[in-house]
Amino acid sequence: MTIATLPPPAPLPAEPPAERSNYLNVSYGVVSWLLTKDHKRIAILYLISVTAMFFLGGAAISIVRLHLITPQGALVSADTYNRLFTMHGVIMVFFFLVPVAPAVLGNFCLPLMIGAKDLAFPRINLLSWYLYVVGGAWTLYAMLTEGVDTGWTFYAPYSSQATHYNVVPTLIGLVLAGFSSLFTGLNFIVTTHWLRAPGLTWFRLPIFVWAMYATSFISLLAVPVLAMALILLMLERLLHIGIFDPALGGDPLLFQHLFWFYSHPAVYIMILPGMGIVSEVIPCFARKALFGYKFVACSSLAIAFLSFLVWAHHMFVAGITLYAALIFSCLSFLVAVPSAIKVFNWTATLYKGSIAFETPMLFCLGFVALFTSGGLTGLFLATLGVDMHVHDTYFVIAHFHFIMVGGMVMAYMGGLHFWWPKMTGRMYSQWWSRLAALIIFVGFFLTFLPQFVVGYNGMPRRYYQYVPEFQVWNVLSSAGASILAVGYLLPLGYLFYSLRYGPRTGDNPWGATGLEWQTSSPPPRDNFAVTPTVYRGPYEYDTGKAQNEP
Amino acid sequence: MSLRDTLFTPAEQTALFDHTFLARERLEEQYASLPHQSETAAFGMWVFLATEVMFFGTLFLAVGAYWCLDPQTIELASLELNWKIGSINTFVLLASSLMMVLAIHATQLNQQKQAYRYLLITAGLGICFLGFKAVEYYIDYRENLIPGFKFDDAEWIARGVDASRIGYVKIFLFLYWVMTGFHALHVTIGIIAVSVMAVLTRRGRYSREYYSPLDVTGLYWHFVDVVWIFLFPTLYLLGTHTL
Amino acid sequence: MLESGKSAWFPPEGSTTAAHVDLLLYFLVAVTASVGLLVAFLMFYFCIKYRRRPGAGRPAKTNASHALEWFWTITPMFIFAVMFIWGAVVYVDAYHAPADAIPIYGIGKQWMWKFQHPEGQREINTLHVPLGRPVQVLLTSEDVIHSFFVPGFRVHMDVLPNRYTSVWFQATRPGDYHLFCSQYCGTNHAGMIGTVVVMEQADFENWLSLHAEGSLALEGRKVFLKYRCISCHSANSGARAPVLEGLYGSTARLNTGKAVVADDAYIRESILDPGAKIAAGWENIMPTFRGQVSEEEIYALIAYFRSLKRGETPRRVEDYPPPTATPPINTTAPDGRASDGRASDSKPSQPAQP
Amino acid sequence: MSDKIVSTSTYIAVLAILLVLTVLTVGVSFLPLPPIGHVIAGLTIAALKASLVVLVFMHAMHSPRLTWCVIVACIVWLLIMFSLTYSDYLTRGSLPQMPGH
Repeated sequence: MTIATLPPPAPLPAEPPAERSNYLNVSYGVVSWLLTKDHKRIAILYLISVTAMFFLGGAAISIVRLHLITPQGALVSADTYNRLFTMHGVIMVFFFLVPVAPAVLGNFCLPLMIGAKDLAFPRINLLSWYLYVVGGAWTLYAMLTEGVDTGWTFYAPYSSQATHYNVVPTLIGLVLAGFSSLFTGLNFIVTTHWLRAPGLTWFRLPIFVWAMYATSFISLLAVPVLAMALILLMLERLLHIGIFDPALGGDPLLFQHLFWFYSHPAVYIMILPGMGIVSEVIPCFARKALFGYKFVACSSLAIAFLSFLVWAHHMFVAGITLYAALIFSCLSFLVAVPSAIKVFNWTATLYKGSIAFETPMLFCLGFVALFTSGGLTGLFLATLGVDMHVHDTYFVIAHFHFIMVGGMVMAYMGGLHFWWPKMTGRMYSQWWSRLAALIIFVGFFLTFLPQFVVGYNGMPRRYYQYVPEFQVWNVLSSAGASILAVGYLLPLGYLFYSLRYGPRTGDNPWGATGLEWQTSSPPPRDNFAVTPTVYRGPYEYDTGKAQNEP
Repeated sequence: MSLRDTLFTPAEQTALFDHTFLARERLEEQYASLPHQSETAAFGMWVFLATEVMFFGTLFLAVGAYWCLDPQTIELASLELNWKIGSINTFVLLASSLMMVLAIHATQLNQQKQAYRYLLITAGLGICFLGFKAVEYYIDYRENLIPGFKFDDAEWIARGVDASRIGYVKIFLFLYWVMTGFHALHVTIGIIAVSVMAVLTRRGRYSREYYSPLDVTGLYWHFVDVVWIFLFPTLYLLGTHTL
Repeated sequence: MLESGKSAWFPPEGSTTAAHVDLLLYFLVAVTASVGLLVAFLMFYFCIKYRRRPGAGRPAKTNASHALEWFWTITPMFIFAVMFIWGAVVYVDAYHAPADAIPIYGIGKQWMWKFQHPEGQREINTLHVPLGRPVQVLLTSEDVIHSFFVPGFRVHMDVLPNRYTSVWFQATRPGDYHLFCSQYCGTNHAGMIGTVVVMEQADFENWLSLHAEGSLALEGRKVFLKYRCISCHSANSGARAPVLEGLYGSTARLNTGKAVVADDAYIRESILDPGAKIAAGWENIMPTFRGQVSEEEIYALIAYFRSLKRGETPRRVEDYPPPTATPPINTTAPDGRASDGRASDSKPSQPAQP
Repeated sequence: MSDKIVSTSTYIAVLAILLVLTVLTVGVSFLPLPPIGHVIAGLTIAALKASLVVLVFMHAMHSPRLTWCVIVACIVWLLIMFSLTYSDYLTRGSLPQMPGH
């Protein structure tokens, strides 16, 4: 059996495409979209709203980076600066990174990957989009009128004392968005358990499904804690009863405990789907089965579990006791083990493969490089002796941007480019998209590598002005950020262009073996004409047989 | 011609009702059979309740943290809560749980009329709970137990609380209001759900073959009971040994 | 940093802790860089070597190796164990100040740093410390959470309201070092910066004497008289409260039967929250001084108790300080327990009823 | 949802036990135990009552293993949250903040 250069033999559309019924043309009109319970349409709704949020958050940080070109601050006042970085953090974390992969790619692909007609609770799925939109609108209103300057971490007592800011409306928005991700998680867990196609055993599930399952698990158990912490903070602000404010008898560390009980696992809500995407893309373009499938699958669950045991490594110098610090440092190292397992397995998957460098693959290789760098620098932060120096400096900023932006956004772009033909039935420009991948990769390194140096030199985060000797690094970082901005704007152009002018693809342009590729592109409203039966694991690229081929 | 046909053209009907939120089929297309759908719904409810456990668990954690920091003051504050009404309410909720489970039992035996009656009693006991709760809240109001609204530091100093520790009293009472408030909210939602189930049961919607919504409502109602079972000793019984 | 010969790559190594942290950093960089480069090299090599060639067949399946999987699951754990232990050693070392550390009293507030030396010198946004001697900075905040961060010393500690935290360091190189607030504290967070000036011992002594203001302990003595603490905590045998001579650093027995070390946090709590820990044998009759006494006054009181030796409690009738005398400054940890055998406490109370 | 039908008398017996346990928990709370004793007693009885409700009224006893997984998971997660948070609270004040200690 041979394969030629990509794209592999794609059957030219024999029939006029308009006659083929798919989820996009089954009904028309705004109402049919806004009331839909089709997971694919809800995914598209999310795609639009999440993209809008991404560019809003990006706009805020562009101003911040521009401002930091000179030590005194070039553009805005201190107050505006504080509102801008808060806006960036809140939007990017709660309205982009947390929902992006589950709500867009997970929503679209998960039922297709397990051979289901829809999620278990489609109405709840629609509800969670509305919660997202209302929460987002509410937060944006709060941000754009009076603004919030607490940072996305909302540390008490500052957040309960800062007088003239829209803290409460922002918190309401976040609680709503939290419930949105909670309901998505609930749907995914139930769907994965109950709606798998016949023959699709747990160890035949694609890693992306495992990752979604682990992600949902975290959402379900962590979001309620955050919601309650934020509600208590809100009540403290409104009623002036100190649950966290020491001036009123409260303990500010309780807020930090509750906040990080959610927000550390939330880091894995953000990155686990990325790991899932990469585990789909690399085997497909290397034409190899994923190396160590079971280890990769189980490490997803291990990450989900261990991520709950490490939250106080955000608090090593916050005034927790020595005992607590030692316990949490020790546990923090443990969570690095399953991540390391994944990286080694992805690398081993490439061995003796037949590697093609299509755009999704470029993004995913970029992901592995950036995620590895981010993960390794995470070890510095788990090490007590180093964390006590670099805590709350740009070193931390650089570290988590390597994970979340370098890692997650790269993986998301990889996933979006991988499944774009599936979602739209059209192919984007290979030349432009490869260029975008390259620009993002280079821009990213240029933006965030200098921040490690300036962080170890001692530049604290959230500074609107800084001492002159940090300038060279900040200028480099800002230069990188402008390249990065170009990289993020490019896909907006060519993907839009492809919607209308891109060539139609076949059902399976990449020759992938997963179930989602075995139906037409774009998929019909019911996903599969006949519920498929699964005979094999997800990555049998040596034979090229799809999961539903006997 | 139905109302639907008079109002909308066929194309509009497709857009509005096919595959949308408004579509109404008993067996949704993604399920193989009604039992499959029922099992999934019950499991979904269990998972949802797990998130509720974490939601309330956070509040218990907060009470525990402040108890660790100052047990004596928390005990004094707890003593002012009305443990008698709390106990009565425990009985009421436990009894309502029995009624709920009997309603499901009757439905399993295809005795819809019985089930309807049990559901009404369940909802009635729920309302009874809220009634007692209202009385208790009123007494709390009279006794100045609402920090930030109606609260008197001097009374607490007279009760032997150090002036500098009144913050802990306020925090405990604040958590009391938040916890019982959220619980009462859950009871209210439960009462509405049980009432809807009662009406639907009376219309003969549920039988031995299919009673998934009733089952799911039952799970929710019992969970509200479980939360109260933990709330009761945590809030009301911390200080009674000093009496 | 500010000192000459600065490098844009690396912060100056200005304290004993800095040397430890940097050594640990080099180790971490070496380990992570070798792993990172290995992965990067392998990926790059595989990508080149196994790139898809026209007409190539489907690659054969590589059988996963369980031995390999377990190898790269277990090996990192050993490496991590080394990192954890080494990091913990450095951290624990930075946690415990040496016994002879000079106490400095620091307060963070939006958006400035205030420091007081035991000899009474007050500074704002600048801190002078001697070379080669351990210095412990006791920290509290008057409003929100701040963080005391001196990159040149690699020390970092959050500054919390209503609580004491502390850092210590021993400077190894004279010069000026940045002091940053690194916990976001509001509009002018970035303006909450200062300088730590490390001076040779002789220069430091000189500086101290040039800025002498009367010692902090003397200040504390005034506070002690101003709030009439003396009316209960007197040296008279019929006092209603424990004598505070030799209290600091001693082990105080409580009426709950527990014993606590009378450290800074204990003294502060006993002033603001007298009912929290009551010395064994005494009644809880002391009113709280919360809202009356400022954080700076509490610091002065602590410094005073630190220096208060046996037989030095002022007489009850004395209500103003003597004009010139300066109690000796005691910068080492005070010895001994409460002189009269009763576990001492800072709260006035009736003599225990038998 | 379980197909297993439990008899009415079981339900009524369970309610009776629950009521007795409620009386018991109130009674115990008046005993002169140390504060921690009351917390332990109160929570133990509450856990007993809650398990009765979950097992019998919520039919967990006859539910699939999956339901058990959910129950166990949420207990484990509560334990994680409580034990690790209290690893900070319960060790507070155990190390003096003075030089040399």
